[in-house]
Amino acid sequence: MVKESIYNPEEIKDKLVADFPSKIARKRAKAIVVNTGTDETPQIAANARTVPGLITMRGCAYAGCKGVILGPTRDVLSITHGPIGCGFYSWLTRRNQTRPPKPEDENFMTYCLSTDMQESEIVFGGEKKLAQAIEEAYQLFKPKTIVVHATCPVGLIGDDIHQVTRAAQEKLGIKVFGFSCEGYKGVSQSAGHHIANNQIFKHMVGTDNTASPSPYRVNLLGEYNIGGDAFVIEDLFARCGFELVSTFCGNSDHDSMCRSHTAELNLVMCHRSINYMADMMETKYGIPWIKVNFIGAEATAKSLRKIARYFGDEKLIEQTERVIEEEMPAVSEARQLYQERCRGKKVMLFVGGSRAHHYQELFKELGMEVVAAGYEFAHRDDYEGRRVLPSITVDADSRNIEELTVEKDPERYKERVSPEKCAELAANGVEFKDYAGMMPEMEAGSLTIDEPSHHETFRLLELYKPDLYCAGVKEKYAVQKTGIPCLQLHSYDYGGPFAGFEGAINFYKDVDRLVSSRIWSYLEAPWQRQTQVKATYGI
Amino acid sequence: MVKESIYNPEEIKDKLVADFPSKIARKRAKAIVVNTGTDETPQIAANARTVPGLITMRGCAYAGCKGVILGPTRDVLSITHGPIGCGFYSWLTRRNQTRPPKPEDENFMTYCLSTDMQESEIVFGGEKKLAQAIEEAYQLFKPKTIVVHATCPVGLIGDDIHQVTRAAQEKLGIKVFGFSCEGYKGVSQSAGHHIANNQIFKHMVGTDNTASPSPYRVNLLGEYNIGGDAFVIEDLFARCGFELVSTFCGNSDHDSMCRSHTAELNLVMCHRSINYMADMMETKYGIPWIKVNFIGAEATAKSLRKIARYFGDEKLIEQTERVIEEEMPAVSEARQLYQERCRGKKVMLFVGGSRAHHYQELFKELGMEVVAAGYEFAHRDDYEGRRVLPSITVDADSRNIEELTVEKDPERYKERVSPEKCAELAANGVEFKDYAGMMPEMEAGSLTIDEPSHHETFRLLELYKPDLYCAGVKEKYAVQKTGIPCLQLHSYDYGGPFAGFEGAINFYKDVDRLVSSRIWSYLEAPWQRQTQVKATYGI
Amino acid sequence: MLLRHTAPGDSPREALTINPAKTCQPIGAMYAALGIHNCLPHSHGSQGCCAYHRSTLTRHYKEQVLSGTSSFTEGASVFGGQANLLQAIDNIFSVYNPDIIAVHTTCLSETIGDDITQIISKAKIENHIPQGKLVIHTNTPSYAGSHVTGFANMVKSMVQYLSEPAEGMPERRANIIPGWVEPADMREIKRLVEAMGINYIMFPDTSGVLDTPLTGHSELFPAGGTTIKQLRDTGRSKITFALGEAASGPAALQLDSKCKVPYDLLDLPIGLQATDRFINALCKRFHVDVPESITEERGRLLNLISNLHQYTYGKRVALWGDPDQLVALSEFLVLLNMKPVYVLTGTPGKRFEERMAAVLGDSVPEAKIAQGPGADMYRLHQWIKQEGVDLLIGNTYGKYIARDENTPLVRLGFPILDRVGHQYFPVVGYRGAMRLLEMILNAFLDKKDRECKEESFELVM
Amino acid sequence: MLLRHTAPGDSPREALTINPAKTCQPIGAMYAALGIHNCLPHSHGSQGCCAYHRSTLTRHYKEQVLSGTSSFTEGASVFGGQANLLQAIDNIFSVYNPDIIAVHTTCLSETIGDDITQIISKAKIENHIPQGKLVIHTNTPSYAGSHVTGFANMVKSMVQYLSEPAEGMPERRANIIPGWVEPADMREIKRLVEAMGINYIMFPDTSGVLDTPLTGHSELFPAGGTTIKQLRDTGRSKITFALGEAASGPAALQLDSKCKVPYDLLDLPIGLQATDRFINALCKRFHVDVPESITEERGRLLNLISNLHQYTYGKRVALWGDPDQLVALSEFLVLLNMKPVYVLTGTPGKRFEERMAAVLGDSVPEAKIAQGPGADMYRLHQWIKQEGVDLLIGNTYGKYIARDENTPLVRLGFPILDRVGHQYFPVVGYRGAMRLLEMILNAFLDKKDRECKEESFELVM
Repeated sequence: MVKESIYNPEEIKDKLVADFPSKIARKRAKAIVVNTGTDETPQIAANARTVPGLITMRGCAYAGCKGVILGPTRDVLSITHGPIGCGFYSWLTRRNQTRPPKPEDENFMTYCLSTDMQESEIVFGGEKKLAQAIEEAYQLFKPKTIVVHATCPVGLIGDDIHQVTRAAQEKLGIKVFGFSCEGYKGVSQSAGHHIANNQIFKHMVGTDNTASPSPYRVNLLGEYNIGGDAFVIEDLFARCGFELVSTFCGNSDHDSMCRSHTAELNLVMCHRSINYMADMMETKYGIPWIKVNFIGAEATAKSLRKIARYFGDEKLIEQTERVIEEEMPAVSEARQLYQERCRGKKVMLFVGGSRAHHYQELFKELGMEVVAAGYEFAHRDDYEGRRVLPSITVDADSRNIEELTVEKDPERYKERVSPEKCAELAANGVEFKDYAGMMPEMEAGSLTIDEPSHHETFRLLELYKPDLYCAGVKEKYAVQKTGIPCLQLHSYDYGGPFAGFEGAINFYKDVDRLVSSRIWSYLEAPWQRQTQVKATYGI
Repeated sequence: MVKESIYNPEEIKDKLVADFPSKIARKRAKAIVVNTGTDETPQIAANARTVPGLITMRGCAYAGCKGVILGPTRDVLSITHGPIGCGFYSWLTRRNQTRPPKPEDENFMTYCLSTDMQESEIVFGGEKKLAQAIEEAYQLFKPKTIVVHATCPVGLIGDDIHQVTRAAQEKLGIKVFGFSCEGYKGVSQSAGHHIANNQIFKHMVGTDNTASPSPYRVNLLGEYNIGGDAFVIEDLFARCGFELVSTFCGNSDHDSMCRSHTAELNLVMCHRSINYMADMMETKYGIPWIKVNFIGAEATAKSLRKIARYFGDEKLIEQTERVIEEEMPAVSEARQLYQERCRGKKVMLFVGGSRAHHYQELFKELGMEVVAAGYEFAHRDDYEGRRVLPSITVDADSRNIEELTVEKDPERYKERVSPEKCAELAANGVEFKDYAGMMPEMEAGSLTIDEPSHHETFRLLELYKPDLYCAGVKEKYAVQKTGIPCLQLHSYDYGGPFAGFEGAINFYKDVDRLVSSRIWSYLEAPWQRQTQVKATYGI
Repeated sequence: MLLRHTAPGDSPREALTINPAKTCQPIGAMYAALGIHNCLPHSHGSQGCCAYHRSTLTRHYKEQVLSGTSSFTEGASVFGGQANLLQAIDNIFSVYNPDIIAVHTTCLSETIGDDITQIISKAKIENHIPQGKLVIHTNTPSYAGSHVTGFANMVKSMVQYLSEPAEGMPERRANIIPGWVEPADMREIKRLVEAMGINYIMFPDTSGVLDTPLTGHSELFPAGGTTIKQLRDTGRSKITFALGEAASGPAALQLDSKCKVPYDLLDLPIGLQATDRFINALCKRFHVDVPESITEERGRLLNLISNLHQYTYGKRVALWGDPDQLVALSEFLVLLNMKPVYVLTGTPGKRFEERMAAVLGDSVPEAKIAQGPGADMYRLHQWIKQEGVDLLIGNTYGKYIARDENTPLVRLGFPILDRVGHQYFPVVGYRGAMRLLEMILNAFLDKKDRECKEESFELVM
Repeated sequence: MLLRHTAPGDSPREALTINPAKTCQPIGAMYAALGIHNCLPHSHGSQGCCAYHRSTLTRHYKEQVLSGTSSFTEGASVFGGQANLLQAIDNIFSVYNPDIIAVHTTCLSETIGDDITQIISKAKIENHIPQGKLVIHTNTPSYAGSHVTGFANMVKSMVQYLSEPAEGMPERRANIIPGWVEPADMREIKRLVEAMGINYIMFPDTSGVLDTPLTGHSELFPAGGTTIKQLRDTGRSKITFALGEAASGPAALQLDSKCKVPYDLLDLPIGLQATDRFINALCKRFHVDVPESITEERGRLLNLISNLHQYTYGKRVALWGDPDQLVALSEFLVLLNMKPVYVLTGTPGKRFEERMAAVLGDSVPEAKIAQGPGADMYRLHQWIKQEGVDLLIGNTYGKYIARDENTPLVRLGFPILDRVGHQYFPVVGYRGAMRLLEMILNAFLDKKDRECKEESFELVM
C-alpha cells in the first residue's frame, strides 16, 4: 500500500490551531507533534492545564479516583462525600465488570452512596453528616472496608475526611479511609489515579501476608475489566499456569489487594494510571515490574511469553506456548477475513492514558493506518517513553498531589531477580521498569496530539476524512454526524471484550462493522444528489 | 331496588324492527319475545335462516364442527379439506385450553392442517390431494386418529371424504374419519355441532371398554374449557370424589372419549351443542343425563350436590359439602364487595347457545338486572325448555343434517337407575333429561331476542342504555364505541376462568372492572362540554 | 413446547399445508372495501366466511368491522345465490343505507358459478339499488391466490367500476394506492404527500375507519374512507403511485388501460431506501422540492441507525408475511446489516423470488426464500430448528415459534391479534422505519437484559 | 441478585443517600441552555462537572452535547474563578462563535462565592463579549435542589436576562414553557399548539438540537432552539403556559413580575386529563375552537384505553422521577385504573406531596409517597421488597430492580441510557399517552407470553 499524504503534516498542524487566539494557538501547538518514526521523538506538551472555554474531553480527579481506580473493586464500599451529582454520574457508568466467586458474595458496585451535601453542610461543615453516613452504610452493608471520596466543596470548606474516617475505623472496627480527590486537583483524571494509588498502597497493600503456594505469582496492574477484558486475561493466566494474586483494579476484591505484595512480578498494563503502585511496590517489597499489553493478539502472545520467561520454568514456557498455539488459528483466520475489508483504512484514536497506544497494535494487525493519535490525560512519558521522566518539570498542578515516601520494608522486602539475571532477561526481551511510549512506535508523518479540543477534532476530521475515529462517548455522536464512524474505546460501544486473543477477534469484527456499515453510503438523499448534479451541470 | 322501566317492552319490540322492510320486520318480530316471568313462555322463532344482508353474529357449520367440537381435543389430528381460509381462521382462535398430562404428550391444537385446495382441485376434484395430505400428516405426526373436515366447495364438487378417509384408515392402520360439515349446512354453527356429535359417537365412543375402578364415573358434556373453565371443574370433581371419565370437549383427549360409555352419569353443560351425544349415549348404553351448570357459585354448588345425590353415597355427599364449604367464604366475601358496586346495573347478553342463560346466574349473584338476552345459534328448546321439543317443526335446513338411528347396545347397555329411583331422585331435584330453558327464568318484562342483527343491537343500546353488554368479538368494539362496556362471553376478554367458585370471583371482578372503569366518564372533552353548555344557554 | 411435533428437516410435502403463511382472498377484499367511505362490504357465500373475516379483522384492529353476507343455505348452494344477493342488496340499502355495497365472492359462490356482474345488472334493472347508490363486486375465489390477491382484486374493481377517464387534460394530482398497510400507515403516507404539497387521492383508505375515536357514539360508517367522487376522479389524475406490486399493481395497470393514467410501480415505503424511492418519485413526477422537514426525518432515521448499529449488525432474522412487505423490509434489514436468512410467504406470485434474490443475493447468499404451496410456517420452523435465528418478524402466529425457540418476535403484518399499536403507529416512511428499528432494538436489548450473566448486565447500551 | 444487599424494611437513614432519585442542578441548567438557538452552555467550575453532564446527556440522547467549562484548577479554587471565566468567554467567542453563552455555576464556584453577575459585567466592560453577543448566567449550587431546580433556574434566567416588556398591547401570542421534557415532546406540544392556530414562542426548545439528523456534516450549533429574538419577545406575549410547576413555574412567575405577562400554571400534558387541561386552557385563553383532528386523537386514546383495560386494571406500579412528570403520570395511571402504590422523587419542593395526595388520595389510599432527602431508589426497592409491584416506571437505573424482582420496567424520565425512542417519540399529548399505554401493555403482555403456563399461552389478547 502506498500511503497517500495529501497534506504536509506541518501544514495540518498549523491549520489545527489557526482559528485559536494566538496565545492559545501557541500553547496548543506544543501539544501537537509530527512523529518521526524513530526513537528520536520531539517533546510534547502533556498533562498541562486545559484551556478554559475550549471544549475538552477531560474529566476530574474525583472521576480518576472514584470512577477509575476504586470503581472496579466490588467489596470496598465507596461513599461520595459531597453534593449528589458526583456520586450519581459515577454510578455504574463505567463498564468495569465484576464476577464474585459466589452469587451471595459482596458486590457493592451497583450501589451509589453519597452524603448528598446540602447548603447547611456547606455553611456549617459536613463532617458530622459524613460520620453518620459511614455508620449508616456500615449498618446496612457490613462491609470489610469503607472508603470516602471527597468532592470539590469538601476541601474548600475544610472538612477533614481523614479525621472522620480514622474515627469511624476506630468506632466500627473495620478499615475506613478517605481520598482527597476533589475535582479541582491536578489537571485531569490523572491526579485522581495518583491520589487513589497512594491511599490504596498505604491502607490495603501489605496488610495480609498470606501467600498462595504457586511459585508463579503475579499482579496485573492497570487493567480495569472494561467489557470483560480481565476475564479473558484471567483465563489465559490460569491456562498458562500463572497465579494471579491481584488485579488493580478489574474484577478485583479487597482481600487480594491486601495480599498483592506477595507476588513475584508486577505486570503493568495501563502505566499511566498505576505506575505509582508498581514503583512503590518495587521499592517497598522488591517486586519487579514489566510492561505488558494484552490488547492485540501479537501483543498478548508477547506478553505471555515475557511472563513465562521471567519465571524461566520450562514447563511453564511450554504450557504458555501451547495456549498461544490453541488461540492463534482462530485469530489468524479472523484477521485474514477482516484485513481484506479493513486494510489501508485510516484511523485516529484519542483516548485514555495508554489505550491510544495499546489499540494501535490491533489496527496494525488489521493493516490499518493510524494517522493521528493522542491521549486524554497522559504525561510526557506516556508519549515519549519512560526515559524522559527525569526531564519532566513538576508544575504547580502536579506539585500539590502527594508523593508518598516509600522505603524498603525491613522484613518483607525481597530481591526477586539479581542484577545479573535482570540484564540477562532484558537481553531476552523481558525489560524491567520500562516502556517505550506511543510516539516512537508511530509512523513517520503521523500526528500525535495531546488532548485535542473539540475544534481540533473537527478540523482533523475535515482535513483527513479518516475511515474510523476512536474516542469516548462525548465525541462519538458528534464525530458520526460527519459520516465517519466512531468507536468508543472507553466503553467499546458496549461490546467487547477486546483483550487477549478472543478480544482481538471481537475487535476485528467491530472495526469491520463500523467501517463496512452500509449506512454511511446513504447519507445523501436521492433528491440531494440530483440537486448537486443540477448545480454542477447548470441544469 | 325499584326497577325503572322507561319503555313498555312491547313498544321497544316495535322500535327494534321498525326500520326493517315489512317482510323482514314480520320475520324478526317472531324472534323477539317479551318474557312473562312464568313457565308460560310465548313461542320464539329460533334456529331460523339468517336474513341475507342483515349483519349477523352467526358463523357456519364448519365453525361449529371443527372449531367448537373438535377443536379442544388435543390428540385428534384435524385436517381441513378446502381452500386455506377455513383452516386459517379456526387456528387457535378459540380459547379452549389444554393440559396434556406430560409435556411430551401429543398436542396438535397449535397446528393448522389444510389441503389448501387450488383451482385445479375445484375443477378436477380434491380427493387425491386429500388422500396424500392424510398420509403426509400421518408421517409427520403419527397420531392415533386423523379427522377430516369438509368446507363449502367439497360437497359441491362431490369429493367423497368418507371414502377417502376409509381408504386411509385401511392403509395407515389408524382411525381416520371425516365430517361433512360444509359451511352452508344448516343455518348456523349448530348444524356443525350435530354433525360432529354424530361422527364422534360413531367412530370413537364405545371403542374402548376399559373402565376406571371408581364407582362415581361421570362424563362432562358441553364444556369447552374456555379460559381454563374445565380445569376448575376437574379440580372440583377430583376434590369431591367424582371420577371424570371424559369431557366433550374441553381439555379432552382421544382415549377418554373412546371410554366415555363406561360412565355412570352424563352431565350436560351446553345442551345446545351436545344434547345429541347425551341422548345417543343414553339410548345405546343406558347412561342417564342431567343438566348441570358450573357458571355461578350457587349453580356450581347445586350441580355438585346433584351429582353427589345421584350416586347417593353419604361419604361422597359429605365430601361434596365440605368442598362447597371450603369455597363459599371467598365467594361470599367477593360477592359482597362487588355487589355494592354492581347492584342494580342493567345488563344484556347475546351469545352462544347456552351461555346467555348460564351467565344470568352470575349476574343475579351480583344483583344485576338482565334486561334482554338471547342466543346466537340456539333452538326453541334452549329458550322455552325441553318440553317444547315435540312441537319444533323440522324445516329444510335441519332436515339435511343426518339424524343417527341409535339402538340399545346388546352387550353394553345397562340401566343405571331404575324408573322408581329416577322418580325419587327427580323429586329431590335430580331431574333427568330435562332443562327449563332461558325464558322461564327471566324476569317479566325483560326481552328475549334470538340472534339480534347489528341493527337491533344498536337500537337496543339506544333504548335501554344498559350498563353492560355481553356478546362476542364482532360486537365488542362496536358496542363500546357507544360508551357501554362489552364483555366477550366467548373469550372472556382473554381472562377467566369463569366456571366454578374461583371463576365466579373472577367474573365478579371483571364485571366490576367493566362497569366501574373510570374511562367511561371521560368520553367528552372539556371543550365539548363547554360547547354543549353554549348550545344550551345560547351563549 | 407448544409446537412439540415440529422436527428439524425439510421433509417434502405435496398436499398438506401446515400453519399457513397466508389466508384466503375474501378477507383482503373486505379490508379493501372498508377503505371506501360509506361502504358496506358484502360477502357472497356462506355466513361463516363473513363471520371469520369480521372476527379476524376485529381482533387485529380491535374495532367494529361490518359486512353483510348472503347467508347461503344448502338450497342456495345448489340453486345459485342470486336470490340471496338480491335480497341482501334490498335489506342493506333499506336498513344500513350505505352509499355503496362492495361485493366479493367466496369459494362457495365461485364453485357454483354465480355471475355477479349479471346479478348486479339484474338488481339495477329491478330497482333493488336505490337512486344514487352503487353496487360493485370483485371475484375472490378462496382457492386461488391469497388474502393479498383478494385485496388487489377489490382495489382493481374500484377502478373497473368507478374510475372515469379525463375528457381533457388530467388534473395535476396523484393517485396513491397504498397497498395492504395499516390505517396509521395510510395516514403517514398522506402526511408525506401533503408535506410535498402534492394534490392526491388515496384509495383505498382505511384511516378513520379502522382507527376510530371512542366518542360515546357508534357510527355504522365512520368518517374515513375514499369517497365515491374521489374514486371516480382517479381516472382524471395525472399519475398513479402504486405501492406494492402484489397488492396495488393490478389496479394501477387497470387504471392505465381504462383511463390512460400512467403509473409508477413502487415498493411499499418501508425502510429507508423504499421511502427514498417513493419521495423521489413524487419529487420527480411533480417537479416539487422535498421539504426540509422530510429530509430531516430521513436524517434522524439515519442517525438512529448509525448509533445503534452494533445491536443489529449480523443478526439472523426469519420473516414471513406478504410479498410487498417482505421485499421492502428485507431491503431495510440488509441496510441495517442484518441477515434475513429465512423469508417466506404463502402468497403465490411471479416476481417475489426474483425481487428477493435481487435484495438478498449478494448480501445474504445463504438466505432461504420460499413462496406459495409448501411455504408455510411449519417449514419456516423446520428451518429455524436446523439453524436458529436471532429475531422473528411476522404476524402473531409467530409467537408459538418465538416461545418454543426463545427467540424474540417483532410483530409486523397480518394478523396481529395480541398487541396494539400497529393500527395507530405507522411503520412506513422514515418515522415508521424508526419505529421498526425501535421495536427491533427493544427485542434484542430486552432479551439481553433478561438473560445475560449478572456481570454483563449493562447500564448504558 | 444485582442489588443483593438491599433488604426489605424501611430502616431510617439521616445522612446517607443510596441510589439517588435525582442528580445535581448544573445538568438541568445545561439541558435548558441547549434549548436556546446558537447557545453554548458553560459550566463554571471544575472540568469534571462538565464532563459528567455532557456524558450523561450524551448517553441519554446519543447526540453531540457541547459545553464549555472554566476548567478550575486548585489555584482558581482558592483565588476565585474570574480569570478562568473571562478567558473562557474570550476563547468561546473566538473559537466557537455562539450567539450566546449560558453560564451556570457548580458547587465549587458557589462555595468559593464567585459573583457571576459581576464577572459578566466586567466581561462586558473589558470587551470580552463581542458586539451583538450575549452572556447570561444562573446560579445552580449542586448542594441545593436537584437537576430540576437547575433547569428551572436557567429558564428563569432566560427571562431575567432577555425578556423585554411590551411597550403597548401584548401580542396575541402564547409563551409555552414546556418543562423538562424531551425534544420529541416539545415537537408534539408545538404541533398541538399549531393545530389550534395559536401563535407561540416555546422556550427552551431542544428539538432540532438533541434529535438532529445524520447528514454527513457536523454542526456546532444545530438548527433548533429558541432564538434570542424570541426570548426577548416572550415579554410581549399575551400569556404564558407554564407546563410543570417545578420546572416551569419560576420562569413564568418571573415573566409575570418582570413583564406583566400573566400565566397559566399547568401540569405537563402527560396522559388524558393533563392534556385535556392544556388544550382547554389554550382554547379558553385564545377563544379558538379545538380542531376535529385533536378531538379525534383524544378519542383514539380513549378507544385504546377502553379496549385493553383488562390488562391495566388494578395493577400495582412503582414510579420515580421528577415531580412534574410523576404528578401527571400518576393521574393518568389512575385513569387506567392502575395503582401507583410507590411514588418517589429525590427533588425537594413544596407542592409535590400535596398534589400527589390529591391525585391518589381517594383512589389509592395505600400509596406511599416520598420526596427529598431519603427518597432514593434504595428506599423504593425496600418498599418493593416488602410488597411487590407489577410494573416499574422510571429511568434506566430501575433496571437493576427490574431484573432482581423480575418486574417489567417502562423507561420514562431522565436519564434513559440503554434504549432509544425517548428522544424521537413523544409521551406528551394524546398521541404520547397512546405510546405510554403501548409501552405499559407491552410490558405486561410480553411478560405473560414469556412466563405463563403453556396451556395459558394466548393467541388473541
